[in-house]
Amino acid sequence: MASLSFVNVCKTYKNGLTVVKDFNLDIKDREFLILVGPSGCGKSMTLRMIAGLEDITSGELWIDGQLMNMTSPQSRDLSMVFQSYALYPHLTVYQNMAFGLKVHKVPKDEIEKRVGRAAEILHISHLLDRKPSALSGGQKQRVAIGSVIVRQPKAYLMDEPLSNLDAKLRSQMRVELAKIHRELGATIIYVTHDQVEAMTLGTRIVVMNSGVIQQAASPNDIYENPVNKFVAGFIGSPSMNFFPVWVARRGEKICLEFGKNKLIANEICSKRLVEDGYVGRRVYLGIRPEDFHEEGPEEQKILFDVEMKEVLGAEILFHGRINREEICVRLSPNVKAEPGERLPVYVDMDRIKLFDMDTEQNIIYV
Amino acid sequence: MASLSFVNVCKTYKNGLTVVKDFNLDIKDREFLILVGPSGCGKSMTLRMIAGLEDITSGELWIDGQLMNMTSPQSRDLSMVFQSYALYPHLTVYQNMAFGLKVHKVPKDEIEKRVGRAAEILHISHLLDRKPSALSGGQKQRVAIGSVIVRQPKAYLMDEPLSNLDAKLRSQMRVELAKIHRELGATIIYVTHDQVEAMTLGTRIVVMNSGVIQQAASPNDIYENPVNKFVAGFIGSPSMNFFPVWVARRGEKICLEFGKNKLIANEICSKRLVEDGYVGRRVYLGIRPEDFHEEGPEEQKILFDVEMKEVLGAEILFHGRINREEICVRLSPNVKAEPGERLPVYVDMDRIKLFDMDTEQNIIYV
Amino acid sequence: MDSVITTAAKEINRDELEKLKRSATQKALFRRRAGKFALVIVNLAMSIFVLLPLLYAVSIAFMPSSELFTTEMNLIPGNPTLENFRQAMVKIPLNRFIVNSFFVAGCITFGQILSCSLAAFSFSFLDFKGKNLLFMVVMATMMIPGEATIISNYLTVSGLHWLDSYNVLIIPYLTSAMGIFLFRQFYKSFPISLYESARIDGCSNLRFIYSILIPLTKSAIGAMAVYTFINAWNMYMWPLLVTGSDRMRTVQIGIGMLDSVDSQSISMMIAGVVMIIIPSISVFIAGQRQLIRGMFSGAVKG
Amino acid sequence: MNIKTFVKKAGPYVYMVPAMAVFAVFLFFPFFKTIYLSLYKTNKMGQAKLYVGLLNYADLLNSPSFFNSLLVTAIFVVIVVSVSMLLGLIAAVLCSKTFPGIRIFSTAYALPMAIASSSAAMIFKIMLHPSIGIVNKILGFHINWISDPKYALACVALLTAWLNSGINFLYFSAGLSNIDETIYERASVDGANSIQRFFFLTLPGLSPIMFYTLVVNIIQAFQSFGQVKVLTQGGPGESTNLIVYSIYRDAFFNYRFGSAAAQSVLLFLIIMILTLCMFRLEKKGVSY
Amino acid sequence: LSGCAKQTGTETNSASSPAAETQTTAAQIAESSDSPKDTTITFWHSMGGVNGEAIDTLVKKFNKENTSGITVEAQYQGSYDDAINKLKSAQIGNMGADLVQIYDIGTRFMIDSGWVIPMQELIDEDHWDLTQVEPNIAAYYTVSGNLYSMPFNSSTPILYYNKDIFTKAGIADIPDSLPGIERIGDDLINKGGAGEVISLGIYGWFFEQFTCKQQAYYADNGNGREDAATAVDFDKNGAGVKTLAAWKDLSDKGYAPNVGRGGDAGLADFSAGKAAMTLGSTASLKQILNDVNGKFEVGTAYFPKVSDDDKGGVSIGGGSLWALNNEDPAKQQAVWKFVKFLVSPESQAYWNSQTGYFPVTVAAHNEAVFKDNIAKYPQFKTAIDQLHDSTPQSAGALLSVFPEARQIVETEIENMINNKGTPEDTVAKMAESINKSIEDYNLINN
Ligand SMILES: Nc1ncnc2c1ncn2[C@@H]1O[C@H](COP(=O)(O)OP(=O)(O)OP(=O)(O)O)[C@@H](O)[C@H]1O
Ligand SMILES: Nc1ncnc2c1ncn2[C@@H]1O[C@H](COP(=O)(O)OP(=O)(O)OP(=O)(O)O)[C@@H](O)[C@H]1O
Ligand SMILES: [Mg+2]
Ligand SMILES: [Mg+2]
Repeated sequence: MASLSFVNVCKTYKNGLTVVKDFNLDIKDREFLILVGPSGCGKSMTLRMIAGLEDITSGELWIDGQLMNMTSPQSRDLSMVFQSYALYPHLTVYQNMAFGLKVHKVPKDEIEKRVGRAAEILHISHLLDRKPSALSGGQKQRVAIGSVIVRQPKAYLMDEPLSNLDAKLRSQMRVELAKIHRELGATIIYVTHDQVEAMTLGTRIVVMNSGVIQQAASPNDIYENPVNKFVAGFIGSPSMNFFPVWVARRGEKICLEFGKNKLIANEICSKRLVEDGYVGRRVYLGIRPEDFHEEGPEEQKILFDVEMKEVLGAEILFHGRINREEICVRLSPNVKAEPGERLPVYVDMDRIKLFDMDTEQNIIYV
Repeated sequence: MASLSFVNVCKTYKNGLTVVKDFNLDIKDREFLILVGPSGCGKSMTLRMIAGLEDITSGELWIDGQLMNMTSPQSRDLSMVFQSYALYPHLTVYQNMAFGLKVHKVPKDEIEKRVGRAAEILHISHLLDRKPSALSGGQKQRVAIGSVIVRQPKAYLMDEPLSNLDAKLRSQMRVELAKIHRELGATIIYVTHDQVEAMTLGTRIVVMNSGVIQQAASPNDIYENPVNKFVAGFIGSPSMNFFPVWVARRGEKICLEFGKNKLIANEICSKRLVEDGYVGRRVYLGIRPEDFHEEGPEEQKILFDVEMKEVLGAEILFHGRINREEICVRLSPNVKAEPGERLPVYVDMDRIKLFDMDTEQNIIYV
Repeated sequence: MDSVITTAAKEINRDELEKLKRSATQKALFRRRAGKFALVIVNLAMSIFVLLPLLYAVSIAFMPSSELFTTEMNLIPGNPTLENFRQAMVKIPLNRFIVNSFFVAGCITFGQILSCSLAAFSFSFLDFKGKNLLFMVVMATMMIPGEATIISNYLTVSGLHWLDSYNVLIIPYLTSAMGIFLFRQFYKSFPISLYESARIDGCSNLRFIYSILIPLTKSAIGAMAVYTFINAWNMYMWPLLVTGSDRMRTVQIGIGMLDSVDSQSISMMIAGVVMIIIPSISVFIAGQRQLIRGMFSGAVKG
Repeated sequence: MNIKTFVKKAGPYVYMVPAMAVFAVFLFFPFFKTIYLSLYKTNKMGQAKLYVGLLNYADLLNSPSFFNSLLVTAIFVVIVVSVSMLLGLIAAVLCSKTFPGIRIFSTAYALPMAIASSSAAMIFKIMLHPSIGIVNKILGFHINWISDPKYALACVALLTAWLNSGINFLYFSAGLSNIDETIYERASVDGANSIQRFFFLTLPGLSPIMFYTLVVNIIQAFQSFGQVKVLTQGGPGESTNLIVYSIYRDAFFNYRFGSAAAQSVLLFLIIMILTLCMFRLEKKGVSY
Repeated sequence: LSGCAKQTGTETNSASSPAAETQTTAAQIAESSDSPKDTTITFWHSMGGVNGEAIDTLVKKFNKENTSGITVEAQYQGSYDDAINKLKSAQIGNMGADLVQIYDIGTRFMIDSGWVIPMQELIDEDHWDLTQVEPNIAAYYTVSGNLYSMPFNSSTPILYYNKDIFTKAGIADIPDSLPGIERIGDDLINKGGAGEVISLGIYGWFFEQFTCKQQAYYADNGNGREDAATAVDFDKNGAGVKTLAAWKDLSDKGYAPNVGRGGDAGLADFSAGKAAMTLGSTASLKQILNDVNGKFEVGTAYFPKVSDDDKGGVSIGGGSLWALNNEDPAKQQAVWKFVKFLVSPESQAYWNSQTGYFPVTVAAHNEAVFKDNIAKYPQFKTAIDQLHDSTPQSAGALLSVFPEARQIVETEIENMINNKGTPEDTVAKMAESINKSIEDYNLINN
């Protein structure tokens, strides 16, 4: 398995468009790295550069201590699930999965064994003789995964490999991928839009935006300690609510005020705000939907107007407004509010985030 | 807009494979119908039959009171997002989106207006001059959605239209789709794997398995009252836990026993079990992960061995076993158990489901 | 779960509905069949139009020559005869010629497909300096009139002592700009991600060409192979110039040998023409399988 | 430059070696010789004898006969290319959907290419014969097709178009088979009827191959020759004296290799310029 | 004499004091008797179809019967044009034949080329009796008293007519001139029911024959026989205009519609029974009879004169055999032996019977095969008579650029028939173009 290292990697298109900017990242051996970011931010491009499918405009890419910028894809010994599957239309599912092994001159019975096993894992054993054109979308995607996991390359690159699978299969696949990672000690670089995948699978998450790395950290860290407003808003679903608030000193307490609502900051926050001179200025307050509770002390209460209610089985999402700011609140199904009502909710002040108005950096990031 | 009706529709492939079996469904005008089911169960095929891309082997398809089996796709006045996008590679994004309007001879400025609006909604205004080959996966998908929503056909067919979008964009798109549905009064038939989409968008959900409709009902109904074990297990993520249990009479109470665990059924359950003669027989007990609590009465307690812990930000998933049965429990982040520990959890007995051992039908389905 | 339609349907009685349904289906089926039928008719007309000269040639080949020289209508031979074919067979060693032609044309076809697909692969999948220039050079070769090079080429091959051998018939034709160009155009619409996928799978370029590219561009190769084969089959000037003996000669020269300056027997010549078309037709029919629709369907998303 | 970079840089050229080697020996070398010859007057054996500079070219550009050849060739090319491409395209579209007998029909459409141009010319010569020819008999005309300057060129051109339609059919069929089926599906759901699908999808989808066919057809039409030799020998008058035939005549009959070489070079230039123009157009008109 | 003739002269001189000559011959004979299996000679010909078959038979016969171990490899080299072109390239590229068959109009080119051994040398060496060869045929290939090549397949043009039509029209006298044809034209059409009077292919050879018929020269320098021609003569001596005027007359009156270019262009109309007459080579006789297949009776007559008082004859066409100088005396001897065999009465009689070409040796007339053939095809008698009635003076022109000249003549006649000019203009244009070619040719090649 392999470690990878990006040094100032940039990718610019002929038309001057820069898709990946100044990318610096070390990926350790056996890491399960998750790449996330909004659609079009350059995730696939990054994978493609690692694979050698795109020339690196500037910067260096090292794999296992070797400079790889000029190495051809087939000499890199990687393996990739394409976002677009890229199955060979003239080969059967079996042949598709066996192709990479055949190219590497793996003996026939070994191929058979590995493909058989992969097909079982992916529940596609009954499809082995079909051509891709006779498969459903999810089945194609599983074949694409299959042709990757049969191999044991230096690193696996996976571009949204589970996007077309149903929830159940997806969670099974998650388990299988985790197993592969554990058992083979594989280095995996994984692009996904699924928050659950990102949070559960990865040893580290890299959040990108417009080709720039925003934060690279463990899932928990990313969730608890987003480096800036973008990361905070991007990770977590439904995403964090942001309000511009005034930081005001009310007696001993530091208050966060917006409209008629006043929240009293906890100690750590207060300290930071005072130290960094935010008192009297406006900052962004970020509260995740699940950090609202039905009950709590009065000083954490805010009122909001319910506009819509989404019942999700285990919980209810209330969409509404506080002073024209849209807000989403996640409460337990016991709460019986209807659209049109004004609902009091209580903010878990230990879990709020605060961001600078201009730089959008997290103020209390530790 | 249109109403649709399937009467005994079957689809059999030349090789004898039946992909859709005896499909009976009425879709009312303005309905937002969600099709869900495991990968390969025939969802796309159903959409394709509606669109006229696949011949219906037997049965009838009515649209707005007219038999449509033999009508050619272009006369059906529908509009479809393909799972594989199916963008025209030689046209720009703008032209792709304008195509359907152009063939319907919509005036040029009207086309421009509608495409412009759709592009804005989908955040692809800056890509209008590109060819699909220069787009990222999610951007392609948005173009595919765009070329559908610019039109006002009898019904919209959408095959996993949001699968390659990030969570944030996806929730924005959800809102937009809901708006389109509301404003245009459109009939929408929508395939998805995303539980959230299914639960929030649809006025009705149809759960399919191997080409057969399992249940067609409102999202809430499907969640609360799954008709059988399959639906119960399929809807909800992480999915419901199932244990085979003995139904035993212990004094006045009806008990559900498995291993050393004993749960006392509530009144309704008990009544049904007794009436239907399940006492002394085995049934499946189904409990959703979120129906476990950290605290509760002793008679609802079961013990399970934690094997894995997934921290998802707002909650924690514990994976483990009760008597060799795998189980997944969703608890609040306050619970501080680690893998290897034995954790007591309390079952919300009002929310359990019971399924017949043989037919797998829900016993207390109302 | 009753909708408007089914309730409405229930109101009219079921028989009537069945009838309605059947008639609708029948109408649609009829329309479909009529469409197919029309297609066949149009095709029939078109193919007769295209084939007329050939059919007429076949008909002439069966005519005694006296029947040809008449001002009356003579579409179909009145007294069909095989004499013309027999004569043609007797006059020239056609078998040997056909074997030669087959061998030569086969080698040329194979060689061209190989060299052209390699070069076209490089032109469309790889990036290198001077690509456009080089491509223009290749294109330019197509524009050099054959008459302008034939004499020099003759001198070249005679200098190499290749005259009157298979070498001389085959080697100068082992590649063609047209083939390179054709393949390049086809590769343009080839889903690039398949190439990428193969490369990541550790596939070398050569392997990609033979296990992915060639199977997937069968239709282009089919067209090209048929064309090359038939062109090679139909070569006249060059084989005439560089071969001397009947051992090496090819079928077109055979046709020439049926043509005698002062006493042309047209029907016999046509019989010869018809006879040598037959092998080329068989090649075509064999190659036709490749022209299947929808090669790339379902390969990639988007 | 280290080895890896070198291999990466050299790789693309390696694939060209077989093709380029053959080109160099059998096309470029003789063509340069041709250019050389075009500056000379040659003796009856085609050997350069007398250096005349550009005189051969000057002679050509002053000769009405050469301009006649150009004009005739231009008309010929236009007829041949348009008719043969149209025939091929119609045939390919007719055969793009399966129906009973498709094999037979598609064989029929491709068949003209199986005939050598001179053989085809022989067949046409009989068919077009004013008194025994089947064409006059069927149509009831008494037209002297190939000896009448009004018709001769059209006849030769149509014969050539017929011959070329076979391969065009194959090219177009192959091109059709390369268009992804799903975009047709989407278009039909979008409400496009078959005519719209043809114009909006099929034609653009065919455009790379259409471009190829156009270029190749033009080049080939410029170079067709066997049929003229058999059918009209450039006559009546000079009404079918295509450039290549004129080159052939000068080189092989008239002992004027110099002039033939000059004509070859000019022909080359004409085709070259045309092709360059077409490649310019490709950038604009051809999708993908 | 031309420089080329001189050149060949010197070549022979170098080896030709009589003593030396006999020596060489002796040595050669010795050599060939030592190793009789040695010599293989290559014979290039342009005979396709029936004719090619006949050649193959003759060659096979020779290979079997000759005792000096000579093997002849006969190789078909395409049409006359193709063959001469191939010879050109082959001579540059040194892959040669030993004996080639070249058409009549290639004669001057071959003489000038310097590649050949004049047949006369071989004849002289062997003291072969040249008078065996039909003098009117030999005359064509004789320049300054030297026979350069051995005539082999010779023919003359004759007039073919449809006896049935003539009988129906009540015409007994077969016309012997173009005006004569014109006179009976209406009768043939109206009474005889002919579709056209004469199907007259536009063929340069006919034009040359019409010139011969007028006893006029086609080219200067004694028809190109005393020295290489420097210009055409038919424009100056009026023969061209006369011919074309008569031709155009026929065509204008609709008696001779345009049936296309080439020697065989007119045959189809005739064979189909549409045309009452046609002009064609004697060698076409068999095919015509075959094509007509008894639909009507075919008659033959002399090639028509241009005006009634012309006194000339016809010249021959076809091909002859040229020995190439490969500087190998053994091969030369073998070639000569083979040529002798080919022109032997026996071979010629066979040749004539198979192909319809004249027997070039007079003695062939005594062969039974020949007699049988004449009996079977009495029409052929006309051709023989016509040839005998002709004189060596009508031998016809030699011109280095003959192939081109023919093309020019045909093109211009075609133009004239299509009403693009008077006969005078036409002749002037012909002369101008041909003279220019001659000039060019002489400039470069001498
Ligand atoms: N040409 C074919 N021949 C045979 N079976 C086919 C063919 N095309 C599709 N199938 C099968 O039909 C079934 C239904 O396919 P469909 O595309 O409708 O699945 P789906 O429900 O959309 O699945 P997914 O969620 O994976 O897209 C699949 O099991 C597939 O394998
Ligand atoms: N050929 C091209 N020319 C110009 N820009 C391109 C080209 N190909 C891709 N891009 C742009 O590069 C950016 C990055 O693309 P990439 O495929 O890496 O996105 P992504 O992060 O994978 O997005 P998604 O989640 O939608 O797949 C996109 O904005 C895309 O529009
Ligand atoms: Mg991507
Ligand atoms: Mg699907």
